[in-house]
Amino acid sequence: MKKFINDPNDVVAEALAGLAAAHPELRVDPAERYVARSDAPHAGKVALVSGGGSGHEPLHGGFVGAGMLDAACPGEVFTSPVPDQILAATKAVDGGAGVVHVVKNYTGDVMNFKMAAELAADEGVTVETVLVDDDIAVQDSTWTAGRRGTGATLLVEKIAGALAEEGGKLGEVAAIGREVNAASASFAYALTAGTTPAAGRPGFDLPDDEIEVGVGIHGEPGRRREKLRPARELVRSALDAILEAKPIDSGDRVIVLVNGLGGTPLIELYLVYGEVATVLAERGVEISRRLVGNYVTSLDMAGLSITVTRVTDEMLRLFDAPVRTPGLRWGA
Amino acid sequence: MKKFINDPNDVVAEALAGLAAAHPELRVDPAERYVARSDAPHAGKVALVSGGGSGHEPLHGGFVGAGMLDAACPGEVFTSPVPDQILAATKAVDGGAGVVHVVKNYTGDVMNFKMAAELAADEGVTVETVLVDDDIAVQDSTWTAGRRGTGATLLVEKIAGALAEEGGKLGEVAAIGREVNAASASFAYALTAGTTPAAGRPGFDLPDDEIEVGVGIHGEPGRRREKLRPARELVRSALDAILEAKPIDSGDRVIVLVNGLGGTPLIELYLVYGEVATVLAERGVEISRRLVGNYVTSLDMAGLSITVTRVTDEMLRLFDAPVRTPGLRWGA
Amino acid sequence: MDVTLAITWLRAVADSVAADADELTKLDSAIGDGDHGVNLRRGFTAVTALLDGTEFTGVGDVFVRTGGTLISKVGGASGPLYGSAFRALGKALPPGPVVTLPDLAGGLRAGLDAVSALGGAIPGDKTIVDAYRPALAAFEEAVIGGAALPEAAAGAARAAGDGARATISLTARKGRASYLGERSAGHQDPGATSTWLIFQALADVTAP
Amino acid sequence: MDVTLAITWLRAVADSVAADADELTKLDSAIGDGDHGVNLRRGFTAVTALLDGTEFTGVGDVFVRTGGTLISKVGGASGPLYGSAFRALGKALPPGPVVTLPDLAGGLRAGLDAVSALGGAIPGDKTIVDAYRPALAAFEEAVIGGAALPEAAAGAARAAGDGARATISLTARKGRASYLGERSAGHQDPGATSTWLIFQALADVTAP
Ligand SMILES: Nc1ncnc2c1ncn2[C@@H]1O[C@H](COP(=O)(O)OP(=O)(O)O)[C@@H](O)[C@H]1O
Ligand SMILES: Nc1ncnc2c1ncn2[C@@H]1O[C@H](COP(=O)(O)OP(=O)(O)O)[C@@H](O)[C@H]1O
Ligand SMILES: [Mg+2]
Ligand SMILES: [Mg+2]
Ligand SMILES: [Mg+2]
Ligand SMILES: [Mg+2]
Repeated sequence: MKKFINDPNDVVAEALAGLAAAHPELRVDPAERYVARSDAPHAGKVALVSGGGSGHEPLHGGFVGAGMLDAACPGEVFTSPVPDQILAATKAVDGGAGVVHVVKNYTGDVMNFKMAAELAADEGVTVETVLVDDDIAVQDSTWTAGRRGTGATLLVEKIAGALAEEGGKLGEVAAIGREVNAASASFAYALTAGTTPAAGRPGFDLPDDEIEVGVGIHGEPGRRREKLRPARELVRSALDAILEAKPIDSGDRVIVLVNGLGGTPLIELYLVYGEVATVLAERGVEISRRLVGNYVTSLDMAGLSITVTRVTDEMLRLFDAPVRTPGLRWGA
Repeated sequence: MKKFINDPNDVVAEALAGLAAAHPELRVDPAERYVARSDAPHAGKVALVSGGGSGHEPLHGGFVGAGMLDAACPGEVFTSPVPDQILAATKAVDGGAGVVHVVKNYTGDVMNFKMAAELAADEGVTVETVLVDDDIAVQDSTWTAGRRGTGATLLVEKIAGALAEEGGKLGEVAAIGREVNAASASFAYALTAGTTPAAGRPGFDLPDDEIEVGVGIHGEPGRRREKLRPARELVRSALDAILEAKPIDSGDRVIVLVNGLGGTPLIELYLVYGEVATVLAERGVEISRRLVGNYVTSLDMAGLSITVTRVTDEMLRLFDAPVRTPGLRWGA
Repeated sequence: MDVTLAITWLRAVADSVAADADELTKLDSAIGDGDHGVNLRRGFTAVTALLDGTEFTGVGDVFVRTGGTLISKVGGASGPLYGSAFRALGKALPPGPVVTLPDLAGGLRAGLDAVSALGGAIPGDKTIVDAYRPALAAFEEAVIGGAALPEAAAGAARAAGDGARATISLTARKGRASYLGERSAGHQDPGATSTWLIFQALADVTAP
Repeated sequence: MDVTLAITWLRAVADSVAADADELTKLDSAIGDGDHGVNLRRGFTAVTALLDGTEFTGVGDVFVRTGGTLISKVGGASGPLYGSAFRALGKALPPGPVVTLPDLAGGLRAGLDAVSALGGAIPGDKTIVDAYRPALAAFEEAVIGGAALPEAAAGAARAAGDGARATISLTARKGRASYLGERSAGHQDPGATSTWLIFQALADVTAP
């Protein structure tokens, strides 16, 4: 394993120190392990808190700031944060109007956030949880852990964050977050696995001509392997799956996220976005907004995910609202 | 080679098509192969044109927009653009006040831009050229091609672009670009080589425990190989070299760029920035601004570069000025 | 079981988790995200520090604090699950420095109930439950049959091992491995394996 | 040399560049950025299209347009250098469909001058110049000695090959390989190698 680190055990702590040094506008609590807007709490404002394993940067710490998250709790690499951490962040940013937890649907994240929410309730903080489960590569079923949360997390955090910023009530902020999630579908491909500092070797091995189809952002293997195909075919397959899984039809407007998983160059992401635009145009789906870049990553995994979110006027308005975070910034 | 592409020969053209689809605020000319602000030319405004081989995205196409470049000319992967292309872009954005060419110091780039500037002069467009040569890993000498242009290109484009935006004259815009370059020094490490679509295999092979020291952004091998060391030591060596090469002393203010070369996760870049901040604090150098991310890349190379630019008040003011491009955006 | 034995058991778990961390991580890499070994090692290292530095008021207290430490340090799925299990075990025990074998059996049952309540897994889902449940059944049966702790613990460890190995053929329906669907079959569940380690440690430290 | 021979030569260059593109790229990967073969193949593919679709007014016209095409299509360092060389060669030739051997020698010298003027390289810098200059010297010597084109071309090709091989021991001072400093020694220069291919093609198409 070759990485720019010191000791594998110190990666998260040292990266947090770097984040703190790089962003004076953030408050990083190294002991409690959370990243907060330094101007939080805002009295009367609903606060958004998210978190999850590290290794997905800029998610979540890079999305803390005006118009998006009030705090983020980074766990160890690919490991959900612990309840104490989430509780500390929740209390630190609560402005009395309640806190929305944005939680990606992984067993560990769900349980740790649930425990934290219960502890917060004991201390008088009302928490609403928005569960993100957009990864339609995973079969949905009440008998399983359900679908994973991936790219849509960014859109939930942006849109719900904007509503909170303009004074939305706890129930409204949570509701629009859930709506965005329900209207979103994602699908990912990996060309290589990422390497966690602790494991020191790639999470899985892929032959030189094969890809993981439907891979997860923690290097969870996908549902199957395939021979590598041209980008245009991969995009078509992914969009077929997405449009089948969600009711996105001709005439609908969408936000598209073409998201790199960490090791894929931007030139490929743009090429893929071009293919997405072609296919969606054929289907009569209008791309109202789009993001192309590395937003929800999986360490150094070469791969990408495509997220499509069917949007309303209100969602678009909130998406366009100013945001000022290390990882996403406009209008400010 | 596994990449999200169709045919290796079409990568640049198809990525440009994707860029065009993703950014309606840019005008992409697929035949002439340039990317321009769609509101260019601005009468009376000095225009900035840059370009170079593709594979360094977001450089340069991602830095086209208000407050930065007026146009960018992407060549083939790692191959400088041709004079026709540069001439077409230059003419397309010239607002009558002259055009500044920002050229990274590579023999091919220098010659192709020089030819384009001569052709432009023939057509009555005045061109000033700012040569960027910040990579101090390369020995400087009048007998060689000199130093390469790398990370400082971003700062030259941002700061000179801001001055052009607020009405700076041709000579002034070029002058501040040259000042920024003169005040900048960069140093890069690679853990792996990038793979060009055409070659289909990594540009060099590195043993599992070795790094290239002083690598270039086209996968030019560095000046030597070393065993991998902890990030903290690599940062110290790079900063020693940088501070020795440029007169940056205690009490000086700097902008720091910790730049990923494409395959290095953000968590490592932040960790490295933390080390940079520690070392510069020890030396009494004040980091006034910083950027941490993938800005000047080398396809999927795992590696990073550190750029330090000693700044004046004027440079800081221009750095802070609004910018609205796909790759860099604030205040707008 | 007295406080000293409880501590001895937990130290043995810490040792065995540290020794097998790579193996657990390898199992988790195959059908999960490759952190189970590191997660538990981090957690039980913290438990060891807790055991070193704390005066406990009773056996229950040892387990309650152990559970709390695991919840605070492990993260992921296994942190809340094991943490809640140990907390429930500790809370179910009567106060005081010594508890009886039936007390312990009842506590272990409370631990399993906590895992089930929190994680919602049923037998056959390819989780911790698939080792824990047969281990508990063997333990209870031995206790009812009049066995002493060493024998009950040995039976529980055997049953946990059988249960863990039997997860190989299962298709996961809970936890991260469930995303793999049928591809999860053919691999032993990391959580069931660490549960086996926990029961094996109890058998080892009580073995005559 | 007449228009047909000029065209035949350039087609032979195109074929040989295409055949050896991987080899040139491999040389360029070692001390550069690995695109020299692809660059020249792209350029000479465009030259082939030019040759297919154009009525030329003379030998000089063939070379001038070839140079222009290379400048427009190749990019990198080699595009302007080879492009300027062919343009200079073409411009130095007298107008008309046939040129003499001394005309051609003078044109080739103009080409080398263009490379030197644009790139500033001197002999020993490990560049195109290190193959071109000895090739030109051999060509001129043969012409002065009264040799015919086939013989002059064969001598030039031999000298270019020797020059290219001699770049192996050189430390680059110009172009991308110069960044490597002393690590550039031990590798044959890609540009000198493609210059050899160009002269070899002339020898091949004129060989009796
Ligand atoms: N709902 C559940 N109930 C019981 N055990 C579970 C459940 N979900 C996951 N597990 C167990 O957790 C183990 C994985 O733990 P770990 O790797 O530490 O967490 P994560 O999956 O969050 O990375 C699995 O092997 C499985 O045995
Ligand atoms: N200043 C120069 N003068 C003559 N030849 C040069 C000069 N600089 C570079 N070259 C030649 O160009 C070759 C590289 O061409 P190419 O790979 O196409 O361009 P680039 O270096 O821009 O990638 C080198 O091998 C060298 O022979
Ligand atoms: Mg995990
Ligand atoms: Mg090149
Ligand atoms: Mg795991
Ligand atoms: Mg080259």
